[in-house]
Amino acid sequence: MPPTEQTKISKEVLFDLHRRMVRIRLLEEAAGQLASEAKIPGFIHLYVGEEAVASGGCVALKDEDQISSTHRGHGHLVAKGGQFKPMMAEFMGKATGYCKGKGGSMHISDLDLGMLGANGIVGAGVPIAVGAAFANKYKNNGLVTMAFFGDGSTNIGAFHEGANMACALHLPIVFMCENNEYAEYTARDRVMAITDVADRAAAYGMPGVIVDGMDVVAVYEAARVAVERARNGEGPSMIECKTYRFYDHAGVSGLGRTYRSDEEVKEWMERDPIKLFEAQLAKAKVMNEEQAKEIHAEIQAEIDEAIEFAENSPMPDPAVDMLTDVYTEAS
Amino acid sequence: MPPTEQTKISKEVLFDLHRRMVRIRLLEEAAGQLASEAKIPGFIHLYVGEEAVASGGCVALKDEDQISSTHRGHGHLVAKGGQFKPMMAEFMGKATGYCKGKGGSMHISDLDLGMLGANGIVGAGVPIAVGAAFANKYKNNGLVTMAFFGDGSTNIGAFHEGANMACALHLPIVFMCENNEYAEYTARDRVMAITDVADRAAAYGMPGVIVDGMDVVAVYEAARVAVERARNGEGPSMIECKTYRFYDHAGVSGLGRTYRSDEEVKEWMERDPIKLFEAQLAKAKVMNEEQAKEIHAEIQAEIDEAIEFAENSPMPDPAVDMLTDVYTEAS
Amino acid sequence: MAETEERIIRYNDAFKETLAELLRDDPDVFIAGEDVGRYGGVFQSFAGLNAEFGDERVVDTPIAEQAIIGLGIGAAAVGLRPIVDLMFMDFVMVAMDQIANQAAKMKYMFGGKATLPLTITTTGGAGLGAAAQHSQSLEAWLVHVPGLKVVFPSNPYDLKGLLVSCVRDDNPTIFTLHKAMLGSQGHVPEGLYEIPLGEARVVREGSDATVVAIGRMVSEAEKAAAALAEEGIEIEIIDPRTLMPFDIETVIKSAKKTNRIVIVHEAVRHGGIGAEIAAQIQEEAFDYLDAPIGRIAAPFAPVPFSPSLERAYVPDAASIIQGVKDALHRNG
Amino acid sequence: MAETEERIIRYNDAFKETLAELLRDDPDVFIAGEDVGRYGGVFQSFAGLNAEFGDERVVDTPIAEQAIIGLGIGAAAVGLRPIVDLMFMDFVMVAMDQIANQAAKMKYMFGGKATLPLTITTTGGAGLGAAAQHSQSLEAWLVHVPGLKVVFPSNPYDLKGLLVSCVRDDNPTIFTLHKAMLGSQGHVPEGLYEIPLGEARVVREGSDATVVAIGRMVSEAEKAAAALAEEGIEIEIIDPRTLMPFDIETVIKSAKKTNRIVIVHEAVRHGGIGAEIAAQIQEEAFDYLDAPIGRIAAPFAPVPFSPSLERAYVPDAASIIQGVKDALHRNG
Ligand SMILES: Cc1ncc(C[n+]2csc(CCOP(=O)(O)OP(=O)(O)O)c2C)c(N)n1
Ligand SMILES: Cc1ncc(C[n+]2csc(CCOP(=O)(O)OP(=O)(O)O)c2C)c(N)n1
Ligand SMILES: [Mg+2]
Ligand SMILES: [Mg+2]
Repeated sequence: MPPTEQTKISKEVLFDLHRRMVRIRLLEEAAGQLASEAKIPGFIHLYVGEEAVASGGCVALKDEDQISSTHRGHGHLVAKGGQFKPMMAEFMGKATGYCKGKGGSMHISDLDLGMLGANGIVGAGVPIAVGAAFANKYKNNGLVTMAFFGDGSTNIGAFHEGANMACALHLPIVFMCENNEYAEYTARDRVMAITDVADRAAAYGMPGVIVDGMDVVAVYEAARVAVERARNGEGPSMIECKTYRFYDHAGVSGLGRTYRSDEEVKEWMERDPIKLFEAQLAKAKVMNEEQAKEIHAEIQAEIDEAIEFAENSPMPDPAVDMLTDVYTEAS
Repeated sequence: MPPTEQTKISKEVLFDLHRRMVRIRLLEEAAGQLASEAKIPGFIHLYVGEEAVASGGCVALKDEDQISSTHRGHGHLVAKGGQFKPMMAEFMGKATGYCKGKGGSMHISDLDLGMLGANGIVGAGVPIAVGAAFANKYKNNGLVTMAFFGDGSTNIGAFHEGANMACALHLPIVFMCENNEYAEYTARDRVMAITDVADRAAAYGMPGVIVDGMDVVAVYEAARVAVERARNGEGPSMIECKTYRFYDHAGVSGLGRTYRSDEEVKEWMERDPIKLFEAQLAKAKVMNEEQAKEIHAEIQAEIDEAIEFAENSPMPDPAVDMLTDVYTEAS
Repeated sequence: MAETEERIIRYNDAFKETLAELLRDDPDVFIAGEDVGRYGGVFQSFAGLNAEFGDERVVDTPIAEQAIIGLGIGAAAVGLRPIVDLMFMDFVMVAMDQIANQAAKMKYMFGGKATLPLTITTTGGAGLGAAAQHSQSLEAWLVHVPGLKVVFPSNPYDLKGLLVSCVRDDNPTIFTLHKAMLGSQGHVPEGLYEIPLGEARVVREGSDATVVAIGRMVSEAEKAAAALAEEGIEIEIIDPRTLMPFDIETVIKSAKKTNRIVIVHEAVRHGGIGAEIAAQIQEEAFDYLDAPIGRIAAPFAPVPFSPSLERAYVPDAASIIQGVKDALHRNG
Repeated sequence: MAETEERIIRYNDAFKETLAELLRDDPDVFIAGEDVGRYGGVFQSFAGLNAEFGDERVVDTPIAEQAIIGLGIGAAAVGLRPIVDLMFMDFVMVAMDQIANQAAKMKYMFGGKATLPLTITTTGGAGLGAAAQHSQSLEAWLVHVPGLKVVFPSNPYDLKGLLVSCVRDDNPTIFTLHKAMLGSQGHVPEGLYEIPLGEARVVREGSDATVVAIGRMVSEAEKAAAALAEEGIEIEIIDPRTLMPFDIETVIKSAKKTNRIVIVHEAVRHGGIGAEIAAQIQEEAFDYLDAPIGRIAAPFAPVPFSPSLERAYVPDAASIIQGVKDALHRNG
């Protein structure tokens, strides 16, 4: 965040970037904790470490714009305005969750927020995002779609088909790659012969840029350019954010794993996007440590409330809920 | 074919390139004729106009190397050594065909020749070629696999997955694109935002070159380099051959269609790869018109014989053949 | 339907006309698929639509079936009413995830919030010498997927009414044309009308046995019925028209009347939709059955190319007649 | 099997051990899939194999299921004996074309010339709160595809013998582990042994009713049998083990003995494999049935995430007991 650029960004936006990151972080830490206590069933893929990507990306969007997501979708939903109570309830499989407990962490969504769903199938969100972008162009409503996806997902067919189709049809879409260097437990360099996912953009005829995914302002700036391009009818672009997940692929273990070294993890943790940004904000006298702490505390209180809400919420009732929502009934 | 390069190629190879092209052309013309007389049932996708690609590619291979093919597979099989009799019989659905009449034009194959099958599913041959290349590396047998595919197929997921996997695993494979500017009845520029398929190579981390697909020597030279690279353990490469199909996507109509102009077709026909090559050979005093004619006549005689063979062959017998070849029985 | 004048048109033209009328009727409807735009589709089933409605509403796509379905899902999720085309039903395989993991499940996974008025059109069936990868009938897979509706019209009139219902339905529907029926003809009124999804049609009444026939097999069953009638055997023919939801009531009613059932479809018998229908009939009408429920369908092999094999592979009037006689000659 | 000492190991370990023994036994065998190499698989089902056999024989692949299956097909077609892994059975959807249009049909389309000794391993079933896209049982799709063999072991002993048979078979086979059974235990001899594909196992003899149970449902059926036995009801349990080829003879024999059949599987009932089994039973043993063939299976909905829903969704001993009682209380 060089000062020249910083001056271009309003204080409001800086606070917004910060708040969204912290909201993600604290929710994820809480979710991880609950999962390790077996209060959240199933698989849970935490976004901790990658907050700058979802936040930088979503702050560049309007509320009415859409995003698509992945198996690691909590961060995207929070960044797009997701509320803690129905999220936490959904994680726990409660009837008050965003998906009435039917989807869980891996399918969390809120279409009203333009969040087209977390997705259990790697790459599958991309063509769906392309469809939303098509609709925006069709309706000429000036909206933009942002597809979030991981480095590993760029090796699967759905990603490729979606990216090419978006470019062929010149759609208002931004491809936002979270390159965290791993797909589950396999390092990127063992499953692709290129280093930068952004190099794939040229194969579709769109610009591709690389940004420091731990620098929320860098992400935001790149996203703003790409979103504007899309909104102006100039077509798709791709942004590759170099980032890292602090926890394991699923669950909360982070250190002591065989597929990546503790040194590597610790190095990346040094570049914690929230700490980095808070230091920058303090240095720029936009937000001091005190203020930051207050924001954390306020958000934490909201999360605590959400946990209580979720814990006190009922489970769905099989006799009532099993067979609803399979089809939309004729009205 | 500038003279300097030409001198590097033996007369034997030049004759081989020529012969394979003529074999394809005459077989295809005959097949088209028979199809329009309804003597060949089903769909038929002719290779006429693109002979330089299969021929240039396959002459660069050893007999034991493998190729994968497409829905437009006759040319590939002929170039890999396919025999006219079982091909013609297969086109007609006869029991003496390469596939006993069970596959037809769209699935024609001869695994003994390393021809891994024509394929009715666009892009599906690519991952299969990758598998053969994997086996060659695994066995360390020095063999190379060449995957033929169309421009349109590079928009589908299977192509992408196969290309990336081949590069990630550093396999001995050559990706041979037949860019004939159309996928069925839709022009390339309406379904992809790039002009050159070769630009996709970089997305996987392999070299990509463009050659004049109507110049069989150019194709051969590029293929030789790529095949050598693969054989030396230097990994995959992609060759994009700019070519054109003289007939329609399927069947034999060529001119008077709405999706491409007659002018365009005629311009490309001016660059008929066989005529071009024969003129070059004549100019270089390698083969005169007389000799060329003889070769054509000799091949035509072989084809006429094959037609007779096919016409006199029996149809498969449902009572006997319907349920065989579904499974390999334990021996 | 109280039409006075018969307006006879081709099955394929009924499809095209219905699409045109739907596009005129609702600005949220668009069509996307390979070659469906400027060229009008490989079977010319979309001919003229692009000229009338433009590249924006009748959209040529890359060869990318996953993205084609995804295009439909995403557009439907945000309020459009897409019709997306898979040129051949066999290509559901390359798009199966988008169809069965995404489109079908989105509403349920999202706790009901998603509404997906998505219609997938395709062409199924054998008979054109198109071999193993361009001739399949894969409806059995689709009806096993909660969240999808599956439709297979057997004549131009039903085609129109069912297609209108699919496009107006707020769920993902898969609408299969039979490629060997494109030239068949029948009465089709002008203008839009709906045939409810999930209502079978009793094609012919009869008392000796019931034939449940799907898609193109309905016309083969009619041929069989005519031949059997000459021998004094009167079969009842039921065309389910919609395979999901399936109108089992109409079938059960008939089963209770005739007591002998034969199901005929083009797909491979093993694991085909006939198995589900048979299983349900014996559950609901166990005491009424005088013979095992027969299933006439393709043998356990891929669709062969050779005309001699393909002819024997696909069920026809003769195999239906045989099936009915087997059911009749069995003591109850 | 005349083992004197019981060697009790986990289902998941039986899998790993069998793979190791197969890799040692045949240099043409290799394994490829996502995370199966250095990490040992997401369920650690491949743990240690990469260390012993190297990156060449236990291969990590990109996330690219189409290419993973294609890798297997191409390698098998030119003489290797690949084992390729689809981490979750739900992912057959992204690879369906390679599985069902390519691997399954290649031999037939090529007139018999191709031989494809390809084994696809995967994990199916619900019970882990893995929701709609990571919990499915899709065997009904696979048995509808001529050219494939489909195997679903219900215990560690069978797992080993069947896996060996799959890998040694010259056809494409799909071998499904149940992810909720990975920790279950049983007797498994050391060393390679084969259980023929297509032979059912009579798990328990009984005279009152027959329960055909698939995969994890076998153990639920055993629980049900114990409870029913206390009420004086003796059920016969049949575990088909292989779903294609399917040992219908053993089932028919039992049907003729007990006259009442209940089929239980985890997949959605509608269009599930139970339909095919039921259809065949009524064809072959029509006169022996004293009650409709019952089917206990999942309701017509995607697999729900919430534990409360998932528990009710998956059949269990209680629902099997209910199914048996329904069959018994019915007059023949
Ligand atoms: C089609 C498919 N294949 C495999 C998986 C299993 N899987 C879930 S997440 C994942 C890794 C994804 O890597 P990446 O796209 O880089 O995202 P990240 O987890 O790093 O955020 C895999 C292989 C899946 N869910 N879907
Ligand atoms: C998955 C799939 N989608 C669509 C088709 C129909 N189809 C057959 S050939 C073809 C065009 C292929 O174009 P290209 O790859 O450029 O090859 P060309 O025909 O030009 O040689 C299409 C769309 C198919 N066979 N498979
Ligand atoms: Mg990653
Ligand atoms: Mg082309």
